[in-house]
Amino acid sequence: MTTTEASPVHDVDFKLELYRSQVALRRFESRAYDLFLENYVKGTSHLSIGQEAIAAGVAAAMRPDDWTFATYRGHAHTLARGVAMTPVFAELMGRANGLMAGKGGSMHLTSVEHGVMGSYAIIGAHLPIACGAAWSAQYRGTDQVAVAFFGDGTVNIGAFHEALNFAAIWKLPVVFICENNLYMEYTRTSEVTAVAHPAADRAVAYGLEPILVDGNDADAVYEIARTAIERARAGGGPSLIEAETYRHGGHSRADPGKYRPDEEVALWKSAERDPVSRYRTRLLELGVEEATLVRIEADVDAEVDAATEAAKAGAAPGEDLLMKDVWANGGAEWRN
Amino acid sequence: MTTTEASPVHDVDFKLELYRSQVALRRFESRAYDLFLENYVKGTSHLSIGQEAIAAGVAAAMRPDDWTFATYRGHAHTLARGVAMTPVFAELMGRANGLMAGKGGSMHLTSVEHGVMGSYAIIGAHLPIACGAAWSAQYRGTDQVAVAFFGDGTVNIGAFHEALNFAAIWKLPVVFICENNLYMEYTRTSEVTAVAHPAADRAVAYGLEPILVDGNDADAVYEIARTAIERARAGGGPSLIEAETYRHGGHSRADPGKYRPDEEVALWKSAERDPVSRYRTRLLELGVEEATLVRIEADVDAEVDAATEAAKAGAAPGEDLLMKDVWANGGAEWRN
Amino acid sequence: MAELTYREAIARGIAQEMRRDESVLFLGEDVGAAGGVFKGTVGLFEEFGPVRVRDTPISEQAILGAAMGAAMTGLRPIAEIMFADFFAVCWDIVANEIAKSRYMTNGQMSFPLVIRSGNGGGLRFGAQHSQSVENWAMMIPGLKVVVPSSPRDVIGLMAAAVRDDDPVVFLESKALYPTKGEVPDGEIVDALGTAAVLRHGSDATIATLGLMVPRALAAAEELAAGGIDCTVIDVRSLIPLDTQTILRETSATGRLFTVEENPRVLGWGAEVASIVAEEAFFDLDGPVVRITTPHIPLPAADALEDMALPSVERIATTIHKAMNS
Amino acid sequence: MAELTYREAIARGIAQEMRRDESVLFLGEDVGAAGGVFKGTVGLFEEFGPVRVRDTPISEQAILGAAMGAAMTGLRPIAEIMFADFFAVCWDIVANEIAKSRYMTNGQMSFPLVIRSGNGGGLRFGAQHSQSVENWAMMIPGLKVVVPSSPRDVIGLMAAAVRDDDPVVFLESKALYPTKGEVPDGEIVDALGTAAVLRHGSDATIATLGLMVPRALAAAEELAAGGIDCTVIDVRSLIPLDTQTILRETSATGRLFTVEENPRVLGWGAEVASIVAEEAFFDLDGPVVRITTPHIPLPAADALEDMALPSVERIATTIHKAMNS
Ligand SMILES: Cc1ncc(C[n+]2csc(CCOP(=O)(O)OP(=O)(O)O)c2C)c(N)n1
Ligand SMILES: Cc1ncc(C[n+]2csc(CCOP(=O)(O)OP(=O)(O)O)c2C)c(N)n1
Ligand SMILES: [Mg+2]
Ligand SMILES: [Mg+2]
Repeated sequence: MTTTEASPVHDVDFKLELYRSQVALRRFESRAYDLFLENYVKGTSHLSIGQEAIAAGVAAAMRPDDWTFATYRGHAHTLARGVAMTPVFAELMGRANGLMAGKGGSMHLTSVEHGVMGSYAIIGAHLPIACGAAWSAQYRGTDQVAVAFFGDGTVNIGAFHEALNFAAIWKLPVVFICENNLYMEYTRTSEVTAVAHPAADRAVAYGLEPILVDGNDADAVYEIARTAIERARAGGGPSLIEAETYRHGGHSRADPGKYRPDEEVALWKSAERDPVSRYRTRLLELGVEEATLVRIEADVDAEVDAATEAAKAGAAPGEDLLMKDVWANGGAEWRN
Repeated sequence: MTTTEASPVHDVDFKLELYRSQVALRRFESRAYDLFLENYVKGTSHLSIGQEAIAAGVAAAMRPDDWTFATYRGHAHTLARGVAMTPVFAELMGRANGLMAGKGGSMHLTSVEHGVMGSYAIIGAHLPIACGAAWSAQYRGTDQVAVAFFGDGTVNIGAFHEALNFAAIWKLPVVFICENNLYMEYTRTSEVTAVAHPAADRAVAYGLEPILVDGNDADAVYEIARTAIERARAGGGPSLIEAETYRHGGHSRADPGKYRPDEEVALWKSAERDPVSRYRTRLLELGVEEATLVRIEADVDAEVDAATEAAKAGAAPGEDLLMKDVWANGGAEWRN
Repeated sequence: MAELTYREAIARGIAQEMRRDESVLFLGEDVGAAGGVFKGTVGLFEEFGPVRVRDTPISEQAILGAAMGAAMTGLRPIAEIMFADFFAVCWDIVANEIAKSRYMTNGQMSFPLVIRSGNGGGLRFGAQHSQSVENWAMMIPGLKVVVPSSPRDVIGLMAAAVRDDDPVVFLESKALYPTKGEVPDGEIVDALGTAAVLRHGSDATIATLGLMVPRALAAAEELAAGGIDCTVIDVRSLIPLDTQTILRETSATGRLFTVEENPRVLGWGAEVASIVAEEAFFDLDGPVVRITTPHIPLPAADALEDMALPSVERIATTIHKAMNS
Repeated sequence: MAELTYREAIARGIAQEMRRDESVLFLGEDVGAAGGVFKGTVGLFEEFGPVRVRDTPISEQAILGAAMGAAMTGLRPIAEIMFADFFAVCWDIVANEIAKSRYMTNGQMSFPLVIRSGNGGGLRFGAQHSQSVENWAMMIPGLKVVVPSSPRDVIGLMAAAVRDDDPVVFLESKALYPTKGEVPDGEIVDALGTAAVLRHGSDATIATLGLMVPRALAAAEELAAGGIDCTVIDVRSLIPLDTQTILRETSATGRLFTVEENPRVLGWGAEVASIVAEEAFFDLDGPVVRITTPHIPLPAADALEDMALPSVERIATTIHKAMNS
């Protein structure tokens, strides 16, 4: 990573915001886990605990009108763009006050207002879709950039390949960010992938530069993302970034993650590797008072608590929603 | 290309066979074109004129029990494995004496008896299927190798990517041969592909060695194929070969190929580039008598003529065939 | 009034919309300078240039992903999938993404896009290039589906599809490309979800679509000569489906026959038959009979393909028999 | 006799066949040491080892391509597509390649393979992980399609599917995984194409499938209490379809109701209704009525999903109303 002098990343206030963002993502996800254990969360959910630096760092590098394309593991990417916690909790709980009134569920978080252009639950599908948004920005000359997040296991599906070539030949303003957390669901990605770095080692196949970044360092992520996004905005075409990270927990709600060696989990959870602890230590080393950090953490906790209660207070979605919005006219009629 | 001393390619009789094979493919395709103009060939057809060295050279390197997976442009690959001309002509004409009794048509030539495990008309689909055959050989320990041919435009479809990674991680005995004839249907592949060598430049993305070969030199093709096939047979895993070539005519029956610069077409049709002329010259330079070559050519012509007549003599397929062989019990019943 | 081919009508229909609205873009394989593999889009590249008419790689998922992403951000793309059989390589984008995302996002997004494709048999292309996939698309909640049978309808339904704020699968019967028809001058705009009654009869009703429309009409003439007078409905739009017209015309004659190019099982006529069997039960004088391609992959040989697709003769004979039993 | 869950029955069914025949292999994502994402295949890796039970990358086209290539060269693979919704990313291999290649090659090749997949709703997974796609598969000529509703049928139909020389799409109702049932000891082998009459009644016939079977049975009990005595048919196999049983039982009661989990338009019941409307026309005392999920993408929230899928109450009420009108 080459940090330019002018980068806002050197600014302590900026860093405090980045810390706040990571803490918020962490505590949101921890609460989501509790709520699942208490049976408030129906269906499935895929947490990003351990991967917060990526969602936070990239979001910090985006313009409000840029677009995020996320996956089923998309709570963090959605929140990092400024979406409030209450509707996201409520969506996980299937309430009418949910982000999509309960119709999408945890795997499909979307807030067009915040540039969160959907979370997609079929592996790889959103990569070509992100190309389409980027094409639209290019055609309309709006300077907007599309950012698509995906996992290491996703590089082996056909849609990844089609999207990367497509973005490259049309020089689309899209940034592809592979969060390499080493695992698919219950299988180590290296066991089923022909190259060591699933994304970086494939960049050349699309005429792109290989980019690897420490995905547990929010500053590093921010810098890499800023460079790639600005290049895209300036007409320099797509980038493919591989951010190395780890999920502390299992793949989804029911998974204890037992297929991973204990030492590996312990290593990645350690204060030296965990993105939130690391960032906290960095701030202290930079001379930030601990009290400042504690205040941020307390603020976030209060926000999480309030959002939890507000979400719980939501009603179950009513019958009126069921047949609504299949079509642009608001209805679901397929015949007269 | 490194030609080993021991290679049969140094043998004149071997070379004469390779010449015969290329002449046969050329003259078969020319006749197919005439038959289309005379309205004998229904539907579509995709000729390989100009690309004969690849089908012939690879087939010469295969064991009779190895498997070919071809595309809609598969007449040459089918014939090169030893399938007789008559049933292929007849299939193009939709006759009952066709290779599949008219049920498949020119795009689906198949002769299991000759190891021709199908021709596939959906771009890229046969690449994962070839992996499956290779997996079967690996599991059963039969030493068989699957060879899949495809075009330069095909490298941009998802199935290509999935198949290459899959073959690499399972070290499957499969050889992928990209016939780079520079064009998709009516579009130059370089206009829509992020790398200069569509296949060779992507080999690294699957941990494979980039292999480029002059696809208009049957000896070179043979040698490369022999090496790759023997490696696969010995358990060394897959190879991806890019053979550079050109189709003299249009993409399919109706296409005059006008999107290509005249000089380019002329260059590739020239005696120096055309694989059949080049090979003929090489044989003469090696001291083969012209009369020998003329005899081969005459033999082939006679074969083509006889096959044309035999195919034309075939009847239209009858109603009995229509409802036959949807299922393994020979029938088409889907209800009682 | 001018006489146009079905093929020519496609370019005219698209051009009509591209002239009107800058947000309409067109993309697909070989659609640019080449004017399309079926020559259905000749002239568009020349008129609208390489930015609005764009050649793609052979990457159907990317083509439709691009269309979807463009539509959700305010454009109105028209994407070509060369042969309708190729929907199978991008079905996820069609059926799981485009069709569902409006509903899943509680209406936050719209997908005003058109996917046009050459559909069906008759050209001896074999089982992977001849399928009638109108039933594939019809079955997915969130997709609209139209199948024009005449040059005029190509233009009118294309305009309706482009202007509609929902995704429309626009299936062109390949075998109709060379057929001709009268087309009025000036702008033509149709409404989705409207069937057309092409012939009025008193004895039986035929509901049909696409390539089968001219065949059903010819069969109706034959039947009329033999004393059976048929109403012929061109369904035109499978979703939305104009069930009112079908129910009304079926009740009027007391009999319904569907003539479908798709293979039998779960062809679109099955849905129509199930609606009629429920809602017009007491008006039916005899069974609803479906005339379809048998439930087989389509064979390539001309002789076999001709046996497989419903022919004028098979339509007439089947109806004749059913009406006399 | 032992009591097994539907989930446990899957591993037992596969193991029964893998023990018997070395040519049976099993592949899919996370199916090895992990025992499958739904824990449906626990123990297979331990018993049969990593050569016969094989983890794959997230490459559904490669998974099914591998199965197809293996089948055409003499093996009998079982491939897992984790959620049936993912058929959309490999539909070409299913619908264009596996289904058609035997016919296109004039019978030169056979494809003795099974594709098993978790199908349907009830788990609040939302629109991309909850679809009932039995109609997608049923519609394609060349595919057989089965949907077991009980642990016993899981084993028997799995054996039939593995031993069949044609490709079989084997759809497991995800919401049934934890349900229990009695299973006889020893080998169980069923026949494809046979429906099961689970309840005999005199007033109306219900044809249903998969997750809807227990609901239809419960509704039948409710209806019986109210004086409407229903026959309940578990269709089990969509292709081949046991129309004889459906026609016979429909004619016996004079009424047919289908209970389908798939969204309405072109759900499997449409085909059944169209067959019955033609062939049992004169035996019907009233309209054929289809009870289905509405034609919408499936919502995620528990409250909404419960409204969408046919419930015991909706089944009973609909039938009650129809029988009294
Ligand atoms: C096409 C498709 N295949 C399989 C799945 C099931 N699935 C969901 S997440 C997942 C693992 C993805 O791994 P990775 O890309 O590394 O992302 P991560 O979950 O680690 O963030 C799989 C296989 C899916 N959703 N879509
Ligand atoms: C999935 C799919 N998309 C598009 C097509 C139409 N198509 C047939 S051949 C072809 C061009 C293929 O080009 P290339 O791979 O270079 O092979 P070539 O024809 O030059 O041998 C296209 C686009 C197809 N058959 N399948
Ligand atoms: Mg991962
Ligand atoms: Mg080519």
